[in-house]
Parts: sequence; C-alpha cells; structure tokens
Amino acid sequence: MMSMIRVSTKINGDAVAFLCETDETLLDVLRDRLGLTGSKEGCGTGDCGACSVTLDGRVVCSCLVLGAEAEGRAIGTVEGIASGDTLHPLQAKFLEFAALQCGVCTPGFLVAAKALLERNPDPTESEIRFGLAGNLCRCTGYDKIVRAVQAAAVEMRKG
Amino acid sequence: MRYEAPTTISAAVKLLAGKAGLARVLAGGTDLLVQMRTDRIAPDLIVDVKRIPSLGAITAKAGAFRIGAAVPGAALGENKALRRAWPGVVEAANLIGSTQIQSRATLAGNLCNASPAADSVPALVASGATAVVAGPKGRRTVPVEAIAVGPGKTSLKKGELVEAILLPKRQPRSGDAYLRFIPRSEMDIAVVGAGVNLTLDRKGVCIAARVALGAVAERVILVPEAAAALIGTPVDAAALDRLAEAASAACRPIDDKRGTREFRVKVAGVLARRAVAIALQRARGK
Amino acid sequence: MVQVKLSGPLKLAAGGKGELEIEAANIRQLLDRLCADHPKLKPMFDRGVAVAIDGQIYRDDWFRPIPAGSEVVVLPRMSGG
Amino acid sequence: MPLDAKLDPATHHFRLVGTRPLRPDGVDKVTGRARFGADASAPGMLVARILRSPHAHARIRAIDTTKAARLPGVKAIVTSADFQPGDPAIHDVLCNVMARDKALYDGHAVAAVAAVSAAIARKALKLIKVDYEVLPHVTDVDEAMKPGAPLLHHGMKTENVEPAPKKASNVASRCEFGHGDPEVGFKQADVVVERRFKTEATHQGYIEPHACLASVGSDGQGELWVCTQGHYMVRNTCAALIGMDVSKLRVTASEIGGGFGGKTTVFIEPVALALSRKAGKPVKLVMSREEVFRASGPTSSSSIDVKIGVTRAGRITGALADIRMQGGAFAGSPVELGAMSAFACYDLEHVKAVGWDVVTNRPKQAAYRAPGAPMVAFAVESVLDELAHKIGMDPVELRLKNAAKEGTQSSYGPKYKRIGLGECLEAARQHPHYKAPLGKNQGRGIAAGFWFNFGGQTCVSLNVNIDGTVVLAVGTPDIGGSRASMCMIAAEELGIEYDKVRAIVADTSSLGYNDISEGSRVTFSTGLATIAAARDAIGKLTARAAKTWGISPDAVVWENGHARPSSPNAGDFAPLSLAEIAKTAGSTGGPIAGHYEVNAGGAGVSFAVHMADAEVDPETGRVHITRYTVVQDAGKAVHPSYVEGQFQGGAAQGIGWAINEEYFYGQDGRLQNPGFLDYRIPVASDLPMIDTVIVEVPNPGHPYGVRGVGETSIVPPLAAIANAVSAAAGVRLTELPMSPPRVLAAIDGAVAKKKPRS
Repeated sequence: MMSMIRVSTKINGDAVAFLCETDETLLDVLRDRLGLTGSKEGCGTGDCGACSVTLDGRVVCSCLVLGAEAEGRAIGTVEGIASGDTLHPLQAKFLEFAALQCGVCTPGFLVAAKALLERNPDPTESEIRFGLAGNLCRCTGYDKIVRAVQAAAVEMRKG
Repeated sequence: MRYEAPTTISAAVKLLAGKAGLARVLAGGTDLLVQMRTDRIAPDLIVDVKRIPSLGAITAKAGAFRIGAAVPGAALGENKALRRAWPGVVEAANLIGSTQIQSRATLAGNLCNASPAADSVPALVASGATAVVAGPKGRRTVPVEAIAVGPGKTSLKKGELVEAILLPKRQPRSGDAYLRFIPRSEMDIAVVGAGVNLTLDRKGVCIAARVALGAVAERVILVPEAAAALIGTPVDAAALDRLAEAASAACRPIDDKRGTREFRVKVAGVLARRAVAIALQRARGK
Repeated sequence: MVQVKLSGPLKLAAGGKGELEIEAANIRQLLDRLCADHPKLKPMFDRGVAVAIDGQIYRDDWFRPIPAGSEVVVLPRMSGG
Repeated sequence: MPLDAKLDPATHHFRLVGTRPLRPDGVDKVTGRARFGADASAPGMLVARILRSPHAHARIRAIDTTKAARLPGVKAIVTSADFQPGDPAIHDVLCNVMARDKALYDGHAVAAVAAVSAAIARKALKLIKVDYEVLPHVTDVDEAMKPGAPLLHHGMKTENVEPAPKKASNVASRCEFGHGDPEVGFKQADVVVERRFKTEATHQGYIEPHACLASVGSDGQGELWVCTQGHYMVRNTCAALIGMDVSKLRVTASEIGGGFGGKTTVFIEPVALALSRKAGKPVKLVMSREEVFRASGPTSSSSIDVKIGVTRAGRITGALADIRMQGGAFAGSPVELGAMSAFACYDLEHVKAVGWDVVTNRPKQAAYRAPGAPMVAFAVESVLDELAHKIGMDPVELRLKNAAKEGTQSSYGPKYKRIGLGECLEAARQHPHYKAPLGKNQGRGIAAGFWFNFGGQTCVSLNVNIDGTVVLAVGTPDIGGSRASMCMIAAEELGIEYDKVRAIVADTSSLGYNDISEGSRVTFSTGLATIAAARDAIGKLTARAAKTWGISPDAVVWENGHARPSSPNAGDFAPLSLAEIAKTAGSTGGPIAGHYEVNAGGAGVSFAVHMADAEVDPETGRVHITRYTVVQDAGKAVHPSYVEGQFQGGAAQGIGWAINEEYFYGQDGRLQNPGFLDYRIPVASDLPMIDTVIVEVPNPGHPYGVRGVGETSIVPPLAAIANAVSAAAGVRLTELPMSPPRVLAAIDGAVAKKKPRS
C-alpha cells in the first residue's frame, strides 16, 4: 500500500483537511475523496480544461496538480461560485444566453471565465477567445459562451 | 512514490542525490504529471521545488534578470521590466499551453523537459540565456543550449537541478522575437519554432545576431549560418532570403502527426524571416 | 393494387425489379407479400426496413395503412447520430 | 381535440413555442450539481480497468490471468469467455466489447479487472499475460479493398453483388441508389467534372468520456447508471450480452456530456455488469480520453469518386458517385446513408450513387451526426462548385436551378413532400455575408446539405399533480436541451405556465421503451408524444369538469388552461382551472395522467446552406475561418436558442473535420494521436461568431411542423470550407483534413505527401 499524506487546505473559503496518496491528483481528491464532482475529467492531460479550479487565485487544471501540492493553498471550484442561492453573473448569463448544451464543460468554463474577468474586467472578444482557449466545448461552437461572458463582464462592471 | 517539498536548494539537492531510485523535480508539473498519467514514467521520488523561496522570484540586477526555476509563465507576463527587455522570451513562454498551463509551467521546466519543440527554448537560446545548475558539487552556470542533449534527455547529472535562468542585459538597438507554427490558434505543440535576437549599429547594420530553431531536429538548435546571413547587412530582402535558406538548410526534422519533413523545412525559413522582421522593429525601437 | 419501388440493395434481392405491383392495405401485408414473391428479401427485412408512403418515412410500423394509389418506396432501415 | 391534430403554424398563435425560457436543468449545470456518468459512486464500490490490444491485428493464442487474480485487492477479472454468443444481430457488438479469437484493432479490449482501487486495477492489468500472434494489418479503405490485402474476417463475402463472390474480402457489401442513366445524362452535358476525394476518420469528441456504475446482486437484479443516448438500448443489449432478463436490469441515464451519435451503442457497460456480477459488488468503469479515441466509435474514413455533368444553362444532366467507406473492424459503415444522401439536394433525371462497405483494422465506427452524409456532401458540393466556376454561374444560382422541391423524386427513392431547400438558398443569397467584400488571401465557399431525420418508438407519461403542477416523464436522454422544449410543449398544450411543468428522463423500469436519442428525432418524436399525452390528459380534465358540473363531456371545452362549458346553453358554470380540477382529482375519479405510445413516422427531411470565408497563409498553408453563416430549415423552432445552438455546434464540428481533425495511424497500425493535444478539435480562438438563420417551412408530418435540426448542420461545412479554401488558395483541395502540410503542398503544386500507411 502506498503512503498516504495529510494535506490541510482551504476549499471555497472553508478549511479542509484530507488524506491522499502521493501520486493522486487534486482532481481525484476533489471528486473521489471530497465529493466535489463539479470539476470534470475530460482528458486527464491538461488539454480540455473541464477540471479547471483556482489555486491561490490562478486558474489551473486540477488534473495536473498533485493533491499534496495543495498544502496550505486556497482552492476555488465551481461549487463555490454562487453565493448561497444567488447565482454569479456568469452563471446567470450562461443560462440566459443558452451558453451550454450538454453542460459538462460548463464548470471549467465558469471557473476560467471568472478568473479571466477578475484580471481583465473589460476583455475584447479576442481576449475572451484566447483566454478561454484551454477550455474545450464540443456542443456550442463557443458563440453563445463568448456572448455570455461579454454580457457578464458588462453586468460585473456595473458592480 | 515519495513526495517531498524542501524549502532550501541544499535540501532539494540532497534528496535528488539520495539513493531514491528514479527522482524527478516538480516545478509546474505540466509535463511531469502528464508523463506519470500516461505511464511513460513512474518516479520513486518527487521533489516539489515550489516551497524554495528563491526559486519563485524574478530579480533584476544592472539590467540582467534572474528567473527562479519555479516562476510560472503567467508571472513572467506580469513582469513589465522583463517584458520590455526580453519581449521575445516572454512571448515564447506565454505561448506554452493555455491560461491554466501558464499558471504552472516554468522556463526551467520547459528547458529540462528537453522537448525539441519546447516554445521558450529557442527564444532563450537566441537571447544568450544561461542556466544556473545546483548539484552535490555546488553550482555551475551553463548556456541553456547545453542542457538538452536529445528528446527527453538532459546533460544534468544525478542530484542536479536547474535553479534559475539568467537573461543578460538588453543591448542598445537590439531586439528579440519568437514565432512558432501550430495548426490551431492555441493549445498545440510547435510544428516549427524560430527565435531571434539581433543588434544593430547606429547605421542600422546588424552587428550581432543569434537564430535558434525548434522542432526541426532532435533538440533545439542554434543556427550560426542563419545569423551570419544577417550580420554585416542592413537586414534587407537579400539578407532575409539568405537567412531563410540557411534556416531551412539547418533542419533535420522528422515526419510525424504534427507535420511532414518538407513542411517543417520550408516553414522554418518562413518563420525565421518573420521573426527577424519583428526583432528588427524592436531593435529600431518601433 | 399499390405501386411499390424497391430502393438500393433491396432491388437486387428482388431479382433486379425496381418497381412492383402488390395488393396490400398496410405495411405488414406489403412486406409479407414481397417476401413471399422474393424470398431473398426476407433476411434484409429481418435486419429492418423503412417504408415511405407518399414521401413520409416509417420504421417498422406494420399496421400503417397504405392508401390506394399512394407512392410506396421500401428502403433499407436508416438510423442517425 | 384529436391527439395528433395539426395546428397551422402559419396562422396558429403559439403562447410559448418559439420563445426562449431558461432550461430546467440549467442551475444544476452551472453550479456543479448535475450528475454525469462519472459522478456517481456506491458503498463498497470497486474500480475497473480494461486491458487493450497494443496490436492492430493479432490472433489471441491465450490469456493468462492467474498472476493478476492473485494480486491482493483484485476482486474480479473477465475475458471474452464471460460473454456468451447469442443473438446474431449483436454478434459484432459482442466481439467489439471484448476481443474473442482475434484482436482487430489497436485498443481492442481483451480483458478487464475490478479491484479495490484504480492503482491496484492498473497493476493487475500489467500482470495479465496475453499470447498474441501478430498478423498483417490494413487501415486505409482503398488498400483494404485491394486483392491480397490482409483479411479481417475469412468468412466475409461481399453482399449484393451478382454473381455472388466465392472469395472472401474486406468488402462487406455493395449498395446502389438512383434512377435514370448517368451515362445518358453526361452525353447531354456541356461540361463534365470528375474527381476523387478522400476524408480521414474523425471522432465525435464529446468532452465526457464513457462512464458507468454497475451493480448486480446475487439475486440477479441489476442496476446501471450510465451516460448514453439510449438507456433502453443499453438495457436490451447488455441483458442479451451477459444473459440477464431485460426486466432484471434497470438502467438510469445520467446527464450526458455530449454524444453526437458516439453514445448510441455499448462499449464498457456489459464489461462493468459482468465484473459486478462476478465480484458481487458495485463496479465503476470510466474510459480514459486515450481509450475514448482508441476504442470507442469514430467515423468512417472515405474515398469517393464523383462525376457530374451540367449544361451551360446550369442544368445538371447526370450525376454519379462511387463511395467507399471503412467502418472499422466490423461491417456497418454508414456508406448506405452516404449513397442515399449524396444527391438528395437535387432534382435529377439521371443519378446513381454506389456504396461499398469496407472493414479495416480500426475501431468499429459509431454514428456521428448525420452519419455518412458530410463526406459525400464534401465531394458532391466541391464538384458543383467547380462546375459553377467553369460555366461562370453563381454557385447559389446553380443550386437553385437544380434544387429539389415538393414532388421531386429523391435520388434515394421517395418523392418529397413540402421541403425548404429553395427557401434556404434564397435566404443565403439575401444574407449580407454573401455580398460582403473579401480580404487578401481570403475565399468564400457555399454548400448545401441534406439529412433524413427520423422518428421511431417513443413513450411519454404526463402526471398532473394535486397543486396543478405537471411532471412529464420522457425516455429520451436530453443531449441538447430537449427537456426545455418538452416543458414548453406540454405547457403550451395544457395552457399553463412553463415553470409549472418539470420534465425528467425516466429510468428503463419506470417508463415504456424509447428508441435512442439519435437521428434528430427527440424534439420531433418526443415532442409529438408530449403533445398527444397532454391532449390525453386534457380529455380527462374536461371529463372531470363535466362530472363536477353534471353535464356531458362533449359540452366541455379546454381553453387557456381552463375547462369551460362549450356554450351558454351547455350550462352556466365558472371555468375550472387545471389546478382546481387537480385539487379534487382524488374525489372525482382518482389521479389524472396523460400517456402516449407511438412509433412516430413522418419526420420531415431537412436542408441547410452554409457559407464560409477562409483565409489561407500562402507561405504555411494555415487556414483560418474568418466568417461563417448557417441557414437551415427547422420546420418550426420550439426553442430558438437551442436550435441556433445545434446549427452552431454542427458548423463548429464541421470546421474541425474540414481543417484539422483526423485519425492518424502509424506504419504499425497504431493510433498516433489519441488525445486532445494532437486530435485537434477547434478551440475558442479558432472560430468566429457563427451567424444563424432559422428558416421555417413546416413539416406536414408534425402537429407544429417541427423538423429535426440536430444533424443537418454538420453536412455542408466540409464542402463549404473546401470551396472557400480552394478559392483562397487558387487550387482545388480534395483531401480532408485541409491541414497546413496538405494545403501548402497543394499550393506548391506538389502532390500532398501520403502519411505513413499500412
């Protein structure tokens, strides 16, 4: 049996400690040990972005982070985007603009788009497209996703 | 598998030098974790170097830069001074993967992964960058082109790791640039990459140049013949033609899923020419 | 009597006859009579067929009536993605 | 109102249909609550992994699992011996799920392990010894057809050729469609163009890998949670493959992370069930992305010859296509559909399309959005584009002159009823995109496309609750927002608010059989059944009102969600709302529900016209799509946002297919690019906004005029983009994908260098 190690971290603002194998990814920990299945595994190699989470404020592919690396770090997942029963403007606009069809890439897009708008509140269409190029969607052709992010940006700038 | 996150270089070196079987350095992990996941490598020990403070810092002294081995691409892009001095290097580093990858991937990792297609390496080679290597016998500084010896193979000895990348002071009337060719607009591995750094005299004649190519040989190659085509010229059309020819002539690529041999040879010349045009603008201060 | 067109491989199985006259009030009768006259059609029908009545395509809908004088085409079964 | 009575979409005023309400499953999907295939777990759950063949073609002499079985933590191992041949109709599925005497492609499953952890399962796979006798392989369709090519199945004799061949080959069957005599047609032509085209295999590329959670008890009762387009198909197929009573297997469809046809069959599901039965514990089995590429169901690759003749006046006089498709290691490429759809857009006197179904050492193909049609449309619409240039006619004009219309005899047999190709072509010609100026190195291409659309077996149940809300149970997994459309339709019929209806996808034990969510059938068939079930419920609601008032049911009508006396002399009663009738249901005769079961026919065919602008870098051959417009006939758009979504999604997949996506096999017959890094689907920065125009020419076979919309949108893009790239590059591109090396080679006048092939 492999050696389990103990990791203390903050997930969506709450202190969380967990035990994991040394070679276990943060994605495996979130999904299989903590029951946070909102983050999806689409490829396991950092090519699709469905597992996007924030690590100390930067968006990463949680399939390319070891659970052990999370020690002392702050993690943000799709489960933490809404506050209570109030949707984040991005979530609301994704629904309003029909920016999802199957919805499996949506959590990754929301996490990545939120990080994008926090760094760049007024992105051009091109900045949105390149900023979200690490998130694959096979259903929508991206059109409605880009429009939803643009609309959310306007909403968020209004504050 | 053992996971360690030392807080000093000496501790990291001790771990890597220990009899731990296969040991690997973990910086951004964007290559290492993929190799583990796809069963290409099964390390016995992983040394996470991100807890070593000096490895996470970019420091500037007298115009030269020291970039810690754990600094992610995103942080390079956020450093205005570095971007102003070495736009080609920063752009090359920022081309690696997605925003998500940029939050993790490092210059040192890109260098030590020793992929012939590594985006930041041709730019680093062209810039004349050096790597600070820490090991059981102390520190040594080597040109970055001396690190990779073949696909996935480096000249690092057991117990050694790259601690930092050093970029020289930006010379007056000089500029650098990196361009790569990929089929998509993002998310691909370079099919061809071209890095250029050149310096002009007051009359606009090229007095120094370095041209490096990626993905056209078993490792990133420095192409002196291509540089020679520029040196002593005003970098005019004729010089650019000779540069493109020299660049293509230096290629010894493979045929694979990413491109044919013919394609790589031709596009190497095209990219070298286009990269020089950008570097030239920068050298002219435009 | 209904005029029946056999499409694609079905035509060959019916001895190359592309157009036939059959007495049939619904799809079931149509397929049964075709099989009786052309046994080679049986395995193909077992694999599934579609029947177009006046341009509307039906998949194994035996008791769908065939109005007199309607245009009937028997096609290989089709499915999509 | 009769259950299937038609409304005239031209005159009828819809209250909800045609509006854009929020989807009912939306909040779950933006908050991470939605549960997809891999999101389920069970107490005591084991994790399974599959051992796959590293060879493209090999005889399996022996499999030794003893070492693996002894590894602590391993609870069950299965091989082909655990799956018994039975129904010949699914024998190929049986052989594909687990290789029997031969491994037929790189990635073919040969054994599977269930263990207490993924790490142990992986370790166990390494301990299984398979004794392979490696055989020569073939992966290219033209190579596979040559005499002397390595044979996959020694019993395979080409069907539907006279005289029947005596020798075995890799050609499973031939088919032919059309009428008239193309050779006669070519004699009447002023210009004839003949060309050969090739397209490489692509993958549906759904972001969610196949995943399931199986649990079979010692009493033989089974449960399966799975992401699929058809959980009834999964139930019936799995029950047959592992010898279970259909009634004992209850399958629940999870939320599905994309399918596009790729989830219309089984791969891992029977394996998980067999492992669970053996281990007596729940078993979770999830494919890795590499497994999805190597061992699920990509499309066919194709090789196509097309010859078309036209007069200077732009009349097509003759059309001929010879289409060869490899569908992987088993018969069943969609070449028949390709041949049927090849010339379906046009009104032709002399037309013939011949198809050849070929097997190769590749994974068994599965449906992919309008299976077979996009490749053939690429060839046909490319030749038409060339002909238009040759006779100096506008390409839309050429198509309009020959467009199929109501009464046209289609090239695959039937005469068309009311169709909308002409309207789509006119709308495209009127669109500002068509006249917009082009920049340097840019070209514009247009193409038309056709798809059949299907109906099929459908069953829905609509329950009226005591508070006046309604639950609609459907049996077609929601792959693109169909629950929203179904809620709209039910609310429209019942005259209540959209948010008073909740649609759920019922499990296989709670609702009657439903065909797969495929063939663009859901909004058509399930919508049709929902309309009928709602009207069935309305009949019961009005009967209850009649009872309450003590008048005859015929004297009660249903208007705006209320029962009212049909006329003053029927009696003077205040209208009763659905909620009021529901409240007293217990006392007026018990629960009120509407049901409908149907094998839906009459799905209307649909047509689309796409316009693409492409910019080509003449020095690198790189193609960038700068503008794209989709025009398609939806019959009647129930929820326009999701109709547009289907248009845009199909176009985006077509753009990937045209430019960068391909299955790349090495000399060793192994797939070289089984991942999203080198299997290059479009990313956000590759695409422009995708304009859409929804044309509505009602389908006479549906009460609202609905036509399927899901598949047609992937038919024209390959050709539209090839025409745009050919215009921009100044040379005709005839091979897909139009990747930079191919385009650059074409520009440089060289023949595109063949990739390494077996």
